[in-house]
Amino acid sequence: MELKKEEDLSLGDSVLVTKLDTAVNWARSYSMWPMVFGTACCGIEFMSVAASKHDISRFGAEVVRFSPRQADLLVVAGTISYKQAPILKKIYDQMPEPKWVISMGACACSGGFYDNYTTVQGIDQIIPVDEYIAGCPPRPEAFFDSLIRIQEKSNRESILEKDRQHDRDFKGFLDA
Amino acid sequence: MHNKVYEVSHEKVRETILNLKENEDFTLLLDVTATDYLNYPGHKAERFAVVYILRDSTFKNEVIIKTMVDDETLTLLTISDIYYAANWGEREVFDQYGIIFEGHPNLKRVLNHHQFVGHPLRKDYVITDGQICTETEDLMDEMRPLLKQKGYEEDEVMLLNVGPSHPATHGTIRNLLAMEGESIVAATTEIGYLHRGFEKACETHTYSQIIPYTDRLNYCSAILNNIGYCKSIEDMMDIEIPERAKFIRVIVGELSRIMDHAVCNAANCVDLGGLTNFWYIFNPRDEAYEVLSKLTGARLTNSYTRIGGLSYDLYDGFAEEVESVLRSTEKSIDDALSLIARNKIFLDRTQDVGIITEEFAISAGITGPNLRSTGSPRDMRQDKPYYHYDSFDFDVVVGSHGDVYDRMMVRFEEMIQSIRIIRQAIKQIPDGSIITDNRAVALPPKDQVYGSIEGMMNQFKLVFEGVKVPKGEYYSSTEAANGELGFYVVSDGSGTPHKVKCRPPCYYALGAYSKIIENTMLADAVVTMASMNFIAGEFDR
Amino acid sequence: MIDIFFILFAILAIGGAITMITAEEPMYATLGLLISILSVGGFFALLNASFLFMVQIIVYAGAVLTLFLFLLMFLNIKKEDLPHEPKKYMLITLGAVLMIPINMLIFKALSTLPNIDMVLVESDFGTIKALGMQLYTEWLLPFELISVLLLVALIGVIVLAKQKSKKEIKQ
Amino acid sequence: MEFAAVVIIFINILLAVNLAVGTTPIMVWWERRVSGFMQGRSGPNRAHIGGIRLGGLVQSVADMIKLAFKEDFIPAFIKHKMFFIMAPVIMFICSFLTVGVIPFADRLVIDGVTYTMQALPIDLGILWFLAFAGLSVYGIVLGGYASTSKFGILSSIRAIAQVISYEASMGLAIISMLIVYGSVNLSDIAEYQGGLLFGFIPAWGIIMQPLAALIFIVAAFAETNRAPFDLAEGESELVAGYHTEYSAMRFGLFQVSEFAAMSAASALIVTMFFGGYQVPWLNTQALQENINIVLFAMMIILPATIYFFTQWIKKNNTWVDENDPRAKESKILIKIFKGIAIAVVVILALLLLFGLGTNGTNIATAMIQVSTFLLKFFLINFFFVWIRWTLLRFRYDQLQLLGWKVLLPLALLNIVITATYVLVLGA
Amino acid sequence: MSNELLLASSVFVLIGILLSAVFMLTTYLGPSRKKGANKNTVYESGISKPVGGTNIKFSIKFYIVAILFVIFDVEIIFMFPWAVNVRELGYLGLGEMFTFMALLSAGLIYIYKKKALLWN
Amino acid sequence: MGIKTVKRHGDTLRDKLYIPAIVSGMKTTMRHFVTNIKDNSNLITKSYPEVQPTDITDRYRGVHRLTKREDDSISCVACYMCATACPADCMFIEATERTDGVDEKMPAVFNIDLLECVFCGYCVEACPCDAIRMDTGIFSFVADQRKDFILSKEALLANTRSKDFSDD
Amino acid sequence: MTTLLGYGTIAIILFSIGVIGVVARRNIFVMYMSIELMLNAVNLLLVVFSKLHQDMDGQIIAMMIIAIAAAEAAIFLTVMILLFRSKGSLDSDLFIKLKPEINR
Ligand code: SF4
Ligand code: SF4
Ligand code: SF4
Repeated sequence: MELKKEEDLSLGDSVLVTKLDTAVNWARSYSMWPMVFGTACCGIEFMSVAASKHDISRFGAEVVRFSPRQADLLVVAGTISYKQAPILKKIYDQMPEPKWVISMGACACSGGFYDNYTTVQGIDQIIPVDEYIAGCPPRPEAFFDSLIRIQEKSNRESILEKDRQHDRDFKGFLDA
Repeated sequence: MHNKVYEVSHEKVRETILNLKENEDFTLLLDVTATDYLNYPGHKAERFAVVYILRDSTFKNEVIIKTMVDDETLTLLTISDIYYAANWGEREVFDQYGIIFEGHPNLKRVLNHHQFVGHPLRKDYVITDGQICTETEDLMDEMRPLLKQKGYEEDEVMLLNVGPSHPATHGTIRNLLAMEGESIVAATTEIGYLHRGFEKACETHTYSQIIPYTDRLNYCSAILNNIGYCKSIEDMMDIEIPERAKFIRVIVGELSRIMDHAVCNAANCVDLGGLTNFWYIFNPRDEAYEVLSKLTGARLTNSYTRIGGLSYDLYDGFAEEVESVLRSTEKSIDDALSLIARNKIFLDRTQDVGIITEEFAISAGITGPNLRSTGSPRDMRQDKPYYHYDSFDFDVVVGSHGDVYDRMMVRFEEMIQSIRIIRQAIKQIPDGSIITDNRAVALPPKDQVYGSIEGMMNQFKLVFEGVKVPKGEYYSSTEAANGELGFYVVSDGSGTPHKVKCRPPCYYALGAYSKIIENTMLADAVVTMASMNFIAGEFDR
Repeated sequence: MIDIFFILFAILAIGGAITMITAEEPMYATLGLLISILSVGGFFALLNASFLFMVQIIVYAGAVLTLFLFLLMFLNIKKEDLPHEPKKYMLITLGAVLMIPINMLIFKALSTLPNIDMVLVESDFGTIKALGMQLYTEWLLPFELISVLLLVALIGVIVLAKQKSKKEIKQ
Repeated sequence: MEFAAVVIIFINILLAVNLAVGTTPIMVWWERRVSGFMQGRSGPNRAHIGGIRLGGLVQSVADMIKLAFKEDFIPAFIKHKMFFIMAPVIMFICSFLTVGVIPFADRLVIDGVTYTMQALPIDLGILWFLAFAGLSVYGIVLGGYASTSKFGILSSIRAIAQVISYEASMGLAIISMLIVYGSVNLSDIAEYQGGLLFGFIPAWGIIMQPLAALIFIVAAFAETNRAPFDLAEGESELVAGYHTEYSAMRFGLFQVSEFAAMSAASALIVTMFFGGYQVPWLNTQALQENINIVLFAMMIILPATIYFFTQWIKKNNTWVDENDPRAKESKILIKIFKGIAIAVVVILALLLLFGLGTNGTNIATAMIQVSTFLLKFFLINFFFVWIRWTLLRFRYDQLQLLGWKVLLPLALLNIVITATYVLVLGA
Repeated sequence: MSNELLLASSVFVLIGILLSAVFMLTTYLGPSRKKGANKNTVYESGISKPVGGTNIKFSIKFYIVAILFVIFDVEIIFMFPWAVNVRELGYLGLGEMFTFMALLSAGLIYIYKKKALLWN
Repeated sequence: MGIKTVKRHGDTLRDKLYIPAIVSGMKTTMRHFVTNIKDNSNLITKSYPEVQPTDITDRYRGVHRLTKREDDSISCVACYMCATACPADCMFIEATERTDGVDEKMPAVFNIDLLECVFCGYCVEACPCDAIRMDTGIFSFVADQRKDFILSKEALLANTRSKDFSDD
Repeated sequence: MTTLLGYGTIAIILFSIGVIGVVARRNIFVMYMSIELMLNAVNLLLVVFSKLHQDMDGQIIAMMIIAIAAAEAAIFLTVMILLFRSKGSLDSDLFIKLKPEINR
């Protein structure tokens, strides 16, 4: 994945920016406040992620925000129907940058075995997705794996880069 | 063992039902659904039939009324003024089949979105034909008459959308509330955000392939759905499952019930602002998942049962591990109750809040803990016992006021009763096989498949064609965590069902929700919702 | 030091007051008044009337103006409910022009007062203790009258408000 | 002004600023870790800088930096942009100002000049608190109003009604304390509590006026919007309440001011009811007279505490993976703590050897008192957290009824009893 | 008002303002403001076009509570000077204040009687 | 068997006083706090990436694998049974003639789309020659592109039975 | 600057602004707030004189004024609510013609 683009970093190779990048990325990676868009069974499994045994707070990500304006990470856990799609899109749009999206479970990623008239065949038709998790529902451990991957990814970003690349190129069926 | 289906002509159906309610005590409308007989082998008459399933007040008997709908008009008289439950029931039939109920107060789509064209459960609707929805509905068409009826102008109230993406509605329920200050003067509920086409999917999968789909109905207690579905197919085919399987089903079923109630009460505590309870109540749940995972191979969506039995036998040490789960459940209930049970803040928040009267509950088709909290001791496990439930010593738990407090406490107490049942069942569990050896139903054991050509052929036949269920229609129900979970199955004799209709207990509870929260406060509406345990996978299917 | 504060408060007080009378939206007017009142409170502090300073903040800023704000949200006044005031600025200017000579007059009169140049700074005066002693010995009757007044106000409000709610029920 | 005066003013302001803002990350951490332990989970423990986690304290730093570098978004539909921007600032400044009047130690005498150990050495400390706690409601109101969000407006209204319902009871509770103390000056109040009741019980406010203490604490919870009175942002109903539309540091500022208000409230509770900076049974005079004994006692107690603490770290601050930098943290921490212990012992020993002099004694006393104050302060904070994670949220009308129908009459009654008692006894 | 106090308070207030300014200035550190029609809409549970304005018809009870507060606040303020002088003012002051409080409680009782505080 | 009515608290004076109940609640939270802080090993939390889950047995339905025969050739005979049994329709098999003489057919392509798979285990149950199994013990599969989730025949063959499982 | 003259000037200016507000504005709300402003100006003068004469009475009167202002605000705002709800406007001209309707 090409996250750093040359032209954006014209002034970016100075030591200061690199240092600042390290600090900011470190902070971002350990302070992923999730907004849980949990609709179905995967949402229930996300509850286990928050429960004592797995405890998402270890990663500093237990600050579940219900207002998209304060969230960094959108966790889509559960089936997204066509009826739900505009809402998901709206919530995603309302989140401020930088934002990440985890698509949790077969339904969110691809529609799962609901290959029918009502289920969106993968939320990547609506919003850009950073991480997919397979499973139905994925185990909490799998969620942590992807959270760790998102943390690593956020470490590869630069504060100079204003728009993230896949955002720029993305066009879903609800983008007019 | 087939239950009788009474066919009534479409002119008479309203009268018949009214008569049944008034004179025969059939006070509970379980479900309204329709069947599309297009391509049904040997069917010549009208294309659509509407089916009403009724239950009497003792919960011992049910009756199925079927009526063929005139092809030209596709119209029937509504019964929504007889049963409150018929309101949403008929809306669903209209949405899915396009049958019009004359006199219905608000016949509009309920599961599919408002930009949807066509009726998906008709046999000629292509299953993969998705339709994009670009924006949400404003719901004012429902709100305006309500406001008018209450004597409010539109600009006199604040219209607040609670849900779908709202912490209290868990992403799938939308309530449009008309509020005056903090109190709600009128409310409408919109669902369908998690409609995943369960019933349509059933028509393209074999009977046993449906089991994973049932996991995802009430995903808090997947096994109870597995049991409910498999039991109805087994009943339909008239097969007995081995005793051992019955006991195991009871054990894991009750374990699932405990977890379902735990989720409900934990969520309720969160909505009340008592976050610590969430963790206390959830602690044993993870232990229980571990047991289920070892037993069934998955944590949440177990797909544990098979038609005719179960997929795996108990593993070594199961009894001890379950016992430890039960013990920590008891401990966690104690902890949670010590935080709330006598706390005046909790009592003020929950007592006499969101009251459901018994009469209304019955009329609205509310069953399960929500009905029992009103004081009506109706439990399928005792009224129509299956799997030897009558031989276990347990109490039916009832409340007295039908408020949030009673619902929560009934759930806590039912968890304790379930623990009792599990302890007894574990002691009594007999040896034997876990799945019937009827080769027309169950896959042969693996060694037979690998070893004998006969077993191989059997395997081929069952996998490719599926279990053959005799032609006919059948309704069977079990007591799931939320109330009566029924499956109405129409078979055309092949390996795939012609139609499967799930009677989800919380669909009807949700239909009544907007009535219950009228004239309460916003905060009460939230806890009322949490206490009634609406599971999206179940009501949206 | 004190002078700086004096000027600061003066600017704030007058600025706030002008905002108040010119603002279109009542919300802004209220906040203008709030600033004005807080600055007057500041003057009290500069004058060593520390208790009065607190009274000003607690009662005026904290209670009365909160009530105003509350009322504004309560009534939810929309643009079209506001009176149409096309000649507002003209009237205000006119008023200002009229007031200046009068002010000058008063100002003249004021400057003839004795002690007019006395700098009001030091001294420990206006503490809560001293004020209390005087209030509860010499101002007994007015004090009790205040409580009666407050009681009457309370009852009056409730009677008025209740009357309205009865009407609402009838509607 | 003399040098000493400037230094002391500077120190006081520094202490107050720290109490208002500096404690925020600590309190956030405190809240998250303590709640974690109460719920049988560990809480944040992975964020680290080169392996150092400080039990998760580093997590708060990450949150702050993250918020600072997040996109700060003001939605276009907001009409009153000024209000929107001002709201968190107002709230912050009001909460910030309240902390200023807390006395951190007894009046300090240096070279014969007395200095008050308050950042804002005003007489009317309590009234100051009341005033600014009341004003901070403007922040919430403007925030909610400007957001044009329905949740925001509902939350503002709740906040106003809540704050005003409890300010009355709070004021009355304070009055009954004033009757006892006979002064509104917080320094006087704290000084008063250095005395002993019946010769052996510290004359703390909570012992003399338990009812007033209870009412005040409840009202303080309500004024600071803490659970069980966190209706204004009651998540299950109002999503995020008045800050629903706020993002990045604007939202952060709301959080900071909430914690600053909580700081102020707990500091005030300490000062009013828990003896302020007073070491129980050792008032300022006693401390100064016996400073050598006290220092000697500290020389023993501090290393002992640190020893037990390091033992605890060794046992509990472990990391499964040996190669992780976090696994080495315990060793580093233990070394640091041992270093501190040795340094403290050495310094104290030197002080004891060479004597302190009058100024030195006074400063040492002040330092002991500041530490006592901070200790009590954090204990009260713990109490705040403890309550929050034990109780449920009130409903809107129940909360008001509690304020008007229970607390207010109780407070009135308490005043009557106290005043009569004081007079009868005094006469 | 002494110079010292003025100095201390101005420094303290300035620090407060400075701190909030610093906090506010972090705005410019974050990523660019991406414009978007959707992003600029109000959050209301994700609904596309929420109906109805933010006009809230409050119950008159809210208002009564506010009034009640104003009046009580004034009364409390009047009690402060008494409270610090209880001993000096003696029984006369006590009697005075009790009359005052009696009137105050009369108002309170009136409110309870009128059920002005009860919801529903 | 009987009917049990739940108790209704709140009428006694003790309940009405708020404080006693609050105190008893605080006792509970404090008890948890103290036990946990005294010894962190009392915490329920398992530090995941370092501590692995304990409930993964050979029943656990993890990522699939294709088994091999003794001679290391693929066991699958491309009979399509698994694909038929799969409710999610996430298997894609293309058969080809088998030239090594062990059997008649073998899959040329055998893809499983793990993103669509619902881990129901029906494919394993359906397979008549034990060629597909889900006992790899791989319980977590994450990636950032959808195509990474399509496991080819080679990848499936490369998966092995988890070493943690006992041989049966 | 902090002399009687200085404070007096400020008080007079504030008072004048209050007068202008009452006269020039038609928004009844602003009018009322102008009255409050005038009261404040008076209070300021009272306190100044009290200080000048080293006599507490001025401050006590100011305190009484504040109390009365609060009581007045309560009544006034209640009446305002009633009027606004029945009339739907804040225009002072409207209220003049209102007399018979209030008693309705
Ligand atoms: S992926 Fe599976 S568990 Fe998750 S929402 Fe879909 S069906 Fe439910
Ligand atoms: S586990 Fe189930 S869904 Fe997955 S490939 Fe096998 S049969 Fe298909
Ligand atoms: S894996 Fe088994 S069922 Fe599937 S094609 Fe191969 S042999 Fe047939």
